[in-house]
Amino acid sequence: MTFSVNLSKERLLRAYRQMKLIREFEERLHVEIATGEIPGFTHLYAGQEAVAVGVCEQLSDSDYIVSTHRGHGHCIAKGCDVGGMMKEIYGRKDGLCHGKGGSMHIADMTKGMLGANAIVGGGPPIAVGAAIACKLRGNRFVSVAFGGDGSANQGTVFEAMNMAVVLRVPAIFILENNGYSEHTGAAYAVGSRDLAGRSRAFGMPAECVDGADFHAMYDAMGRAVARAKNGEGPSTIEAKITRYYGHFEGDPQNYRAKDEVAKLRVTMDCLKRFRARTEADRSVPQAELDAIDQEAVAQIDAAVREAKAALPPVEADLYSDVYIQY
Amino acid sequence: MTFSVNLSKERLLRAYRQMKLIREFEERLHVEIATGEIPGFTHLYAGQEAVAVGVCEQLSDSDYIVSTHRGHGHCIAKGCDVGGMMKEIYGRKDGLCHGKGGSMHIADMTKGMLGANAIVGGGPPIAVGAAIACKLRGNRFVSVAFGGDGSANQGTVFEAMNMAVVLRVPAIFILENNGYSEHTGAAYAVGSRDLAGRSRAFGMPAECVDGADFHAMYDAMGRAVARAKNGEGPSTIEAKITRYYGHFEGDPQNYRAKDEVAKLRVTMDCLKRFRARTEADRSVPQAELDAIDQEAVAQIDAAVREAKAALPPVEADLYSDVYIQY
Amino acid sequence: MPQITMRDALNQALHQEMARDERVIVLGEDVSGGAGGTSGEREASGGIFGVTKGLLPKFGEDRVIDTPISESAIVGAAAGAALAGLRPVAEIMFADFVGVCMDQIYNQIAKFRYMFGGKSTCPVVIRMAMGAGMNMGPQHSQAIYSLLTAVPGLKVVVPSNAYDAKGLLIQAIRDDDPVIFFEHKALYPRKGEVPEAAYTVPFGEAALVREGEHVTVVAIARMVPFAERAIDALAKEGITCDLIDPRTTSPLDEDTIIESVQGTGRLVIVDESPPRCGMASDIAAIVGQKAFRSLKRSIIQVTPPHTPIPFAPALERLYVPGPPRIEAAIRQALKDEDRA
Amino acid sequence: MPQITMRDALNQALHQEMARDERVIVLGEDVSGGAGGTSGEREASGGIFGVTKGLLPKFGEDRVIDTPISESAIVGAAAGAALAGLRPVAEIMFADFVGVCMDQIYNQIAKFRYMFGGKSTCPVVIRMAMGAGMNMGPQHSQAIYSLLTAVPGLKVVVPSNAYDAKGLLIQAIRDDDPVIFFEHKALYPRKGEVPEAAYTVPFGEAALVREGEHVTVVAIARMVPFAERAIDALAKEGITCDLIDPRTTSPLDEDTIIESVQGTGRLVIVDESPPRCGMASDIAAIVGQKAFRSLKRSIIQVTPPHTPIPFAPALERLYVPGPPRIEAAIRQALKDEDRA
Ligand SMILES: Cc1ncc(C[n+]2csc(CCOP(=O)(O)OP(=O)(O)O)c2C)c(N)n1
Ligand SMILES: Cc1ncc(C[n+]2csc(CCOP(=O)(O)OP(=O)(O)O)c2C)c(N)n1
Ligand SMILES: [Mg+2]
Ligand SMILES: [Mg+2]
Repeated sequence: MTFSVNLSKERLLRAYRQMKLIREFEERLHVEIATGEIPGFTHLYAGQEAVAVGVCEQLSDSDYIVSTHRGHGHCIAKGCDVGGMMKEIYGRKDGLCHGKGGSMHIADMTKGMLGANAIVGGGPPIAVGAAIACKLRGNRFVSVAFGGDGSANQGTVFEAMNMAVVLRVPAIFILENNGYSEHTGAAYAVGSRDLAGRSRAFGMPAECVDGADFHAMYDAMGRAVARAKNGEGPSTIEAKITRYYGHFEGDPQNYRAKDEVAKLRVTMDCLKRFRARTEADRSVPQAELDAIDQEAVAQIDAAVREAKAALPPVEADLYSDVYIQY
Repeated sequence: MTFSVNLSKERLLRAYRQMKLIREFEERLHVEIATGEIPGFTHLYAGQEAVAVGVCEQLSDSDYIVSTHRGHGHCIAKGCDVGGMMKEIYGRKDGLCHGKGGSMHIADMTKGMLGANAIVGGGPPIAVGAAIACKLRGNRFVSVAFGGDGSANQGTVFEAMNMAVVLRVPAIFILENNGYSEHTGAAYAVGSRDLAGRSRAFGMPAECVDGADFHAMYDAMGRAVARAKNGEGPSTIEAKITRYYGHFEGDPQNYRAKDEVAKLRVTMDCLKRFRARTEADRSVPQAELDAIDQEAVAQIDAAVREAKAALPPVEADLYSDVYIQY
Repeated sequence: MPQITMRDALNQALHQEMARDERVIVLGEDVSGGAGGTSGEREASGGIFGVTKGLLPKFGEDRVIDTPISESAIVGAAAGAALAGLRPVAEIMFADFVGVCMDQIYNQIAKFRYMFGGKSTCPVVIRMAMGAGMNMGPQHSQAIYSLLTAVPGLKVVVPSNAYDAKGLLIQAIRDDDPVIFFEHKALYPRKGEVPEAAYTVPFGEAALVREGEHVTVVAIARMVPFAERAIDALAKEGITCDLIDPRTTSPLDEDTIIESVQGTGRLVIVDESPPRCGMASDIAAIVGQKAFRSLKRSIIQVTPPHTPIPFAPALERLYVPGPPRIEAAIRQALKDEDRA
Repeated sequence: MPQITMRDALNQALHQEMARDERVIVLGEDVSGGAGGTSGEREASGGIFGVTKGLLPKFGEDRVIDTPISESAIVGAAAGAALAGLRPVAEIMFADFVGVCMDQIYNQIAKFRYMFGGKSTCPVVIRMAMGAGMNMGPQHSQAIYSLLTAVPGLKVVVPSNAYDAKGLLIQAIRDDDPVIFFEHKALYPRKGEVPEAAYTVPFGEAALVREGEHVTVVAIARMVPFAERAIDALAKEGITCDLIDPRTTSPLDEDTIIESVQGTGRLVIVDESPPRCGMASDIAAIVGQKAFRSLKRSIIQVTPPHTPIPFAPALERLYVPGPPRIEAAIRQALKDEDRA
């Protein structure tokens, strides 16, 4: 496994690009959703980018992830095409799922992205299944389940954890603790207030990491992957993090202190932290990051333009792909 | 709360009587089932008596328990009529549930016995609900969920535990660790091998107790009840115990070492241990225990005789009690 | 009489019943919201759909209970609280989530009374928002009332308007049997005349929403206003219909439907649940059995296709039966088949 | 040809498919048993019903996986393993337990392909033992195939005999769509002629078990041998029936049923699932729609009552439709109603 001290400039730039792309994707959606043009309801990942990217930079297309309702960041980090994603979110025929899934169901099997999931706690058992496949094939690849602090109160998650321990499969549970499940604080809903501790009680090592620190996430994930590939079984990483927007777009966030997000955007921003760190250790010239910022804006702008112009699915699409053969 | 050192002779005799009654109920069922006269399939509690009785001797009819597929012991300990139970198991109209529930669904609301439950993990959420009622009424009574080592891998159990912690309700989780879930060992299926530790990770105190020691069970339960009535919320007691018979009657127990049970019947028998202890500390004259033994045999014998003679339900019973009003 | 939304009618029902009977408690995710938040605002939400608004300030945390995301524990806790003498109203935010708590609903709550030999009551209400039409995708749009109508021991309520919603919810709370209460998301903002005072609408009594001569139309929940539109359009051509809203699918008011079919001989059933083993099949089978000789032609079932619910608005519009399909079905119902 | 039990036929199918395709894995509670036990006997069980016997010694722990009691994780793991390219056969010991894993079945497995735009396959088989008749009580006896037939995206298999069971299970394992495979507990010991070599029975093709003139009888799973008995008894009086066993309820072979009804004009459906929104309703509604003019009288549905399943043998016998009820229904089918 690689650790962040060994990352080349190119790898660091790629990580930054991924984080920035997610950020721009989400910030732009925040604007576009307000226009009413985007159907359904959408959960933005802005603020949590270093978690998805720290995790997925340790993975290849042959590793698996299973995501959540707040899945855009995981998808992008795992390599899904942002154009196809944007079209999906707009409900277009050329979307990654032909417009049939939408924001909460983006998947791309060719990237090992086994699907976002609108059922809280739905994903971890599925990730364990993919890990069973990995184990059968010799533990060369791993399977990752993303979930939130809220999801960690759903029984399915602990079933998955216990099963992963019992079967010693290369599964890694990422618990993104952003402090809230919808409008309810983790300080209330998580009885023990200690997510990592729960995982440990189920028999696996668990680290609690600053989720806004790409380097820390990347390194923790490196340890978990090494363990998994070594046949030592599952691990958990609890990432302490924050989300910048409401639970879904339109949520007035009455449950959060007035200036909470504004402050966190200063102190807990993963992009700023990445810049500060890479400037200090001179691992990346900052001007190259500026260039990436501009590229990301342009890329997302194109994605939105194309999504708006793209065609919706047609009636035949309603009936197709229920079965392969019926 | 009372603790075992303070138990009067009468209370100790009652506890022994309850344990012996359960033992005799189960040993007799073991014999009767072999005749083929008892319908369905039955899970015997023999060996685990001190757990049910240690727990329920701390409870009144206004406290609640929710039981499992292996529920006879819990029912008797909570005061259900053994005659009505036996008739229920034989599928008779005068059974506690009119023959409609059978061995796995015995309930008696008047005793606070909210039902045995044939769904593993089905009970603990229900017990939390009864605990909510207790809390609303001022924490004067408590609600107990029984479950096995196997049940502790079912997600619903952890949902219930977390919710009990979050809502600080007077719920007590009894995890009867008899080492097996059906034909699979807890050493395999419980990833962490530490049930009490899991409960702790969900934010409640948990003790691990020798389940064959009535006094120890009774005292642990006393502490849990005191806590609950004091508004301090839920606790767990893991009881290490063994079952004398197969998972269900007819199970050849190929998964257990040949003489395992025979040895445990010597070393881990709660009745023998109770006798040894009460003889040593002179708290109970042993002759009175002998008398209880004989009474129990007679009582169960009568129950079986009456159950065999009792009438089955009639066609009208098939349709009644689906709804109160429809 | 005041015109209020179905959302507010439901909210009124909860307020009035909680005030009337202190055994009534409400529990679910974000039913008040704000617990554990940094703003200190204790009612930050009042339910994702606003149905439980104002309950927390009025009735306090012991009776308006925010829960973790643990649907099995929510429904199980409601079940246990009911066995212990309370009258819980549990909320499962989206009906689609019954998958994670189905055992507590169909093996526990539904069966307690029967398997305990009639010796328990379990007066639970489980409210859930259902239905397509808001582009919420395949896991947040299902109309699953047929799945639960299939379960002996449950009562199932499917209101189509604000008046019924209030009266049915009050009835549900006062009812001693377990009740599954479906609220169609698209109907929350639908306004209707609703008396301020508490009242009940009985279970098992259909509403005759339109009276007519030519065709009997049975429609459920959101399909009722859609059928009204179709029927009112046809009325201009002199085609008139009985429109029957069963209001509860379990118990089902078979008599009203059969009586109407005996008059019209023609039946269209409009149902948002999936077509296989669904409500439309169920009603068609009952009528086919009990009013066979009255039928002048085959019963027409208007349902979604046998597919999951697509996200894209372009597809979801086609998925949900709308007024044009209903109108076409009624026209078709007026034609007889050739004899075989 | 050798006469073997349905249990052994299923066991053969698993052995042969696991040998043929190394992507096939089996997982569930006690599918081998003995893990973590003190005897060291690694296959202590082979499944509570013995269907998975001998697999562990032959195919090893990586492919024959004993799991904790965690049905959501079992089905979810099967789902994930299938997305990742395996062909898992998961076992849910009793069909009644779908309540604790319904989400993984109906929201996940059933919807993956559709909601991912056709870009995934999920070739999962979920086996479960179902049905009443063994005095196992309300939570261990349900025939819930109708609940899952209602779910778009699933295929549902309900074999009635050893031959079909083997061929359908092999088909299920080779099928690229998710399949729910119901095994009636009372049929496990039923013997039939079963070829040793592997073969498939296609989905959506009913079996014509008896041919006759007067009445069409459709029966499912254990109801098939019961219907055979009733029909054979009536044959002595010269009353003859078509007996159709759909073998799969999703897809359903409508054509065979409709063709038969076009000949007889009379239909009896015998179904062990509950009466509301059940299989009998479903088939009655389809036939009522597609063969209306052929029907000489109303369709007769023979189902259990709308109650949970009682434990007492005296009651369970009345609950389950048996040969006498079927015979009576066929006799009734021969009489026409009066015109209204
Ligand atoms: C089974 C289920 N219950 C409830 C919901 C509604 N819901 C969607 S997201 C969410 C909160 C999830 O919180 P968390 O896991 O912390 O993720 P976050 O939203 O913070 O990313 C809830 C309750 C759901 N989608 N599925
Ligand atoms: C949801 C569910 N899954 C599986 C079963 C089958 N089953 C009944 S008892 C049992 C083992 C339970 O083990 P444990 O909780 O340790 O209780 P014990 O039998 O040892 O008392 C299993 C798997 C069930 N009844 N319900
Ligand atoms: Mg969160
Ligand atoms: Mg056990």
